[in-house]
Amino acid sequence: MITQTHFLVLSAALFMLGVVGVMTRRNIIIILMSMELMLNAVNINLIAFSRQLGDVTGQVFAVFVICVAAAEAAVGLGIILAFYRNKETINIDEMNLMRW
Amino acid sequence: MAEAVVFYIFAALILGFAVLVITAKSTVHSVLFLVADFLCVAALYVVLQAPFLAVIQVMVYAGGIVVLYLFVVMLVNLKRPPELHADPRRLGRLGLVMALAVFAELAAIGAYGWLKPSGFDGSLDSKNIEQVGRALYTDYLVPFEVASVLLLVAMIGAIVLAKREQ
Amino acid sequence: MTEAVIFPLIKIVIVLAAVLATVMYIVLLERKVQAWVQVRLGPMRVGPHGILQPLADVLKLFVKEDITPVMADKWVFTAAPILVLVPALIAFAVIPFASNDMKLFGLPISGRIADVNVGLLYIVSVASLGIYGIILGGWSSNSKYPLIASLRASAQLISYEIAVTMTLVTVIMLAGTLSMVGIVDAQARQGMWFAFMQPVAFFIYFVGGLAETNRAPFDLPEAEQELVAGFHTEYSGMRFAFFFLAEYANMIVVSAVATTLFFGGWLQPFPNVSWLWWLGIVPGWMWFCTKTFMFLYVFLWVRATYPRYRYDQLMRLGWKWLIPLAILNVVVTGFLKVLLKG
Amino acid sequence: MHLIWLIPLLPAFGALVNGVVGVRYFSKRTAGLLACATMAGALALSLYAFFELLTLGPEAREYVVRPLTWISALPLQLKDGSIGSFSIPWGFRLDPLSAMMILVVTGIGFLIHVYSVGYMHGESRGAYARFFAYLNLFVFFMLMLVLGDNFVVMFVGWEGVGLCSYLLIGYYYEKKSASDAGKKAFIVNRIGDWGFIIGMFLIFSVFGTLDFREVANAAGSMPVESAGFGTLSVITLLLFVGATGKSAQIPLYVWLPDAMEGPTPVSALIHAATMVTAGVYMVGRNAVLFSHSPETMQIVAIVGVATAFVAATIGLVQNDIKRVLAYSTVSQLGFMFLAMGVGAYAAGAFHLMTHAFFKALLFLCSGSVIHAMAGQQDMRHMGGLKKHLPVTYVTMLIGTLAIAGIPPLSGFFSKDEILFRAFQSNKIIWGVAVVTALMTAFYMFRLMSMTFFGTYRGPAFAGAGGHGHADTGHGHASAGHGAAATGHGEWHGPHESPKSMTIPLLVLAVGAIVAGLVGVPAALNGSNDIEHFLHPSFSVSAVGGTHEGASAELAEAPEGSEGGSKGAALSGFAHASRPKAAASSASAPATESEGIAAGKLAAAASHEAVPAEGGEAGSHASWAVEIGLMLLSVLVGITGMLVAYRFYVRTPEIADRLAQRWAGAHRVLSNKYYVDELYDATAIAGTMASARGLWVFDAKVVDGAVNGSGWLTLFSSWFSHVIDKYVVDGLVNFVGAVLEEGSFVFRRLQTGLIQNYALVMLFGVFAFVSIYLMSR
Repeated sequence: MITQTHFLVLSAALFMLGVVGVMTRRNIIIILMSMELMLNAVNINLIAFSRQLGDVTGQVFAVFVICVAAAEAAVGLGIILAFYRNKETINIDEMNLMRW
Repeated sequence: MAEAVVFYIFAALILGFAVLVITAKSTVHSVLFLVADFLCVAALYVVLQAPFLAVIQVMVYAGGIVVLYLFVVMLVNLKRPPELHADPRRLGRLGLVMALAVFAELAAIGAYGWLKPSGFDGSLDSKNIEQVGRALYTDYLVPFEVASVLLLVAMIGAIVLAKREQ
Repeated sequence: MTEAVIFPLIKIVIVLAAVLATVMYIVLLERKVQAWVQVRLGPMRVGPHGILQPLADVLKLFVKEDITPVMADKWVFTAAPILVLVPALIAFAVIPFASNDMKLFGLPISGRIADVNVGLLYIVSVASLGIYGIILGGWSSNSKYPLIASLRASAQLISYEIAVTMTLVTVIMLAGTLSMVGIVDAQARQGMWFAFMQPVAFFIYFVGGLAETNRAPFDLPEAEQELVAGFHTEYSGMRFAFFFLAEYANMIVVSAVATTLFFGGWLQPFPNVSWLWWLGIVPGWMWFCTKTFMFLYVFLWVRATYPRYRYDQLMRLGWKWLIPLAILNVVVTGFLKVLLKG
Repeated sequence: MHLIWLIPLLPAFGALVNGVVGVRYFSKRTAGLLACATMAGALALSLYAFFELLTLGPEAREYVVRPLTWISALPLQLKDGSIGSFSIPWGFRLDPLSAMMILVVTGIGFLIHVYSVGYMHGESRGAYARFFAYLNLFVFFMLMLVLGDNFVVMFVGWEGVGLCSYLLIGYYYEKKSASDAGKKAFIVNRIGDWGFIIGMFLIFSVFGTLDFREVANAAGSMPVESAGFGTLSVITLLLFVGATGKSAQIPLYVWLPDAMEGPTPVSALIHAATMVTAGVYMVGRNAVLFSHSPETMQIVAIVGVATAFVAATIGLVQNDIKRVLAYSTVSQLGFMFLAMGVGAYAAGAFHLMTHAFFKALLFLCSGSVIHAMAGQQDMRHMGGLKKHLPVTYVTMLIGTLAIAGIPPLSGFFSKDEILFRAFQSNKIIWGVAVVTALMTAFYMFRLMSMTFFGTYRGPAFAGAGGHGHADTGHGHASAGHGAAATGHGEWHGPHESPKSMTIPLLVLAVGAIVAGLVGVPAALNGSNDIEHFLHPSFSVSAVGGTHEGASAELAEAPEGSEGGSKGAALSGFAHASRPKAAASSASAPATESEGIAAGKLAAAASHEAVPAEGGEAGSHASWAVEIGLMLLSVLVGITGMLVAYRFYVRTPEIADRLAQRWAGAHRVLSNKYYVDELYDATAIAGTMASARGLWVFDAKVVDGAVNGSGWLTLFSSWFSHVIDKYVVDGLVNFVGAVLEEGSFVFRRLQTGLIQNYALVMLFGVFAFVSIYLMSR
């Protein structure tokens, strides 16, 4: 019997994998992808709840999340391109201009 | 029964692909794994009786966003491996540990059923699209419009950022 | 159990076989049509009037050596052709070939593999997946021309997908449903094929379809004069055949979708003209195939007729004409729908 | 006819384009063409509308079109305390009177535009376009004035033409005299407009509307104020003040002569043909009001004839060719007001039309002469130009004959009509008018003589006698000097003007000849067409007539219903004077009482009606009188001309001797009765004095207050400055210092590594989840 909890745990796991990716990788593109993973985890959550409550609101918000993800990807990748054009790197450890 | 089987299969696939995504050496590979992961998630949506979301997931994520990643990966043809230089002050491992710890806690919460395990009572299969559409265009009209504006702004911003100024 | 598994499997097998056979013979047909248009004969040797030519081609492709470039990314290089072919084939899952009330050996079978109520979106999304194979194929062979070609191809696909999707929106507005069957039924109910209600949409859809299948005059990704053979330059043998299959399968998908959305799928023409009753004798799937093949022929015809676009022209056409036109069409349709309703 | 609103817009368009774009970019050719084209279009439209109007029945000839509303509805309190809604449409009204006016305006305007193309040829490009822009703008406003169907729209045009006349008089704004003249015209006009505006207010507060037709109906329903001075009289008097301002009547005529500083086409179009007749038109437009206030009528008549006389006397001794014409204009306007004053509206309007023709002609001729003399305007330096400017000579002669009232030229019919009506109304006025007519003939022919006859008195020029120069070949060169009003540069002597100038002359000459024929009086077996045509404009509308007796009688007075002569009285004896009407009114003894009731005007009517008792005999008598008067006026005209010829051509010294003999009178006349000086001494000086007083008040009191407040501000600001510096800044700096010190410690956290920052967030998450877990 598959319950709500299964989905919640799954999404938690997926989310944490995303966090791990963000924490450990230095390739900023992969970091962005990890973020996408986290967003997906959130979506799974939302939809699981909407299924449980028999209410489409969760799905609506999943749509919004997807919108945000698209925007985030576009802008983030744009930034990455611009940065790469200037500094020839996508290593996040070399992107530390904002320091004292 | 069948649902359980499907769920476990896809859950395994999702997590497996996610692991591959964050561990793959070549960026292109991890992009591919990401696509696979998203497709599996879409399948999971179908299981959750949200076909519309599933299709949207495939269309927007797999068909759009990840393609964007692929493009960037190709445009960024690196002279040297990207993860060569590592900053000593970065506490990556600590981050890993913390993440695992948080997951452990969450898993504990789930496992001990402190959030009460409840089956799915609500049913919203047949008219899914109509429901979502109605919700989007009536109750959530303003957020919807805001989202569209957000996308527009993001588009313009991306163009401005990625355009090489001559 | 049987309804759930067996029949679908049977249908899948049938459809796959049909599609592959069609692809083979479309290749022949294309060569013939080209030849006729150019007042030649085309392949005549293998079999009468070159009927067996496809078999010969397949044989050749099978026995050809399968080369993998040294610097190529093996996995991706292998995966790419599959990634191209699979979406093209799975798109057929929701295309209704015939009406629901077909009888086979007394037991009723529906004329489609699956009828999901997001059918149209499903097709759009799988179509948008086809791009991966192309990009990866071009990238993984780690060679200059394929990469350029694949970038071109993906840009082209993305650009024209927008316009095509917009036209589909108008169709959805008219039909009021996303299910392919529902759309065909809607056309039956409204007594008019959407091609006549939405000529602009149909036009845009067809042009976009040409572009999405990389067909002339939009066949830039495989412009042999500019880039040796396009994104599959480095491929040979069976993998090349996959790309080849995929292109023609995509053509069939586009034609089938066009038939379903704009030309009433399996519906017979002039159901209400009394002295054309005999058209009703022909079964629905025959009508479907006829219409689809008509479109396929138009594909070939167009290729034989029009010169290739320059790349910037292609982009200008896509972004500055088709997309605005499609959006305008959506707006106008919406207005008319509201006005005419009340 | 429904397109009449387009008629004003065409010139407006021309003005807009020429004024905005043309001044910068247009070549002279383009600007001129554009202006003339718009005028031609307007003319064509007017003709079309006019003939459409003719197709209607005589009493139905009224067409109102209101394309837009200007002021939708403004609640305003009326005289009787009720609340009226003040609503003004952009209404245009085409009826016989306005039809005639638009024909005159567009027709003569068009000719003068063409003329100007040649005359202004020497201007620089921008100034050229500017000129045509002004001219078009003027025509636009003039058409608004004559087409407006209510007082406000009319007033828009009224002010607009005032503005344009100011702009055009001051066209050579480098010349001080020109700009001064412009200002003078503007200010004097404002005085008149003051009266007009007050009149409008009063009209609205009385009738609650400003629409001409409604006002007329309402007024028609009011009793004639024969007893004394009532509301209507006040209104009409105020309106008449406005008219005197615009039409240069005593006491406001002084601006017109100075207005001659403007280019000659302007003088011709604005200060002779159209704008100055606006006052006459306005009086005619409100004929019903005026008819109902005999007092005002009397004043109008007296002022008119006085102006005519005075202006004529001044005109006798002027030497500047254009000033002579200016004074003759004033005096002719006086004639028109005389006509209005004695109730002969049709005659006045008729004279307005004919005068427009021949006076425009005369001005254009004088322009041609000035042009030929390279800007020379003093007649004493002209003479003998006959052989140099044949065309100009002939046309100007025609104009002179017309104004002198020699049959069958146009001036004769109109002026004679006026004289006849004056005769019927008041013998004294008539006498003065006749004398004025005599003087008119005299000074006009004096002008002719000094200009064209006799010997050449101008400056010497290469190849004197210059037969070879009488062609248009040198048009351009000296056209430049002529327009620039400076005689320098090579000047080949007097010469005929270019075609573009002579052709309008010829056309206008033809007009001056035939224009009168529409008004051949019954006495000469002519049917006085123009009068019949114009009659509806001066009467209460036939529609209004159904509810109002007087107007009903007006409508059918010619058919001689009882009380016909009262109608006659109201509509200015238009009928009693005609045999048919006279005979009919003979059948109504009631006419006497009615007529008396109708007051002074009616007195004349009864005086007309009494001999009419004998039916045919009466008609014969009036016929005889009329013919006699005609012969007299013709005689007068010829006498004046002969005398002038004798004085200034045969034996020029006579004039000088006369001047010596009555040196005093001559001085007074040539100084224009010192009117300008009088005004300077009284009005202007007074204004200046009061202005000075106000200035002192301003400087001492107002400025004092302002400066005081200024000092106050300064002090308070100094105070707040101190607070700010030591208290506020102190706090700010303190905070800043604290932060600065703290930053030395905390900035070590800023590693610039995003993942470390993310790690902090992760700590936060960990903390929260832990709390949740512990709380179990």
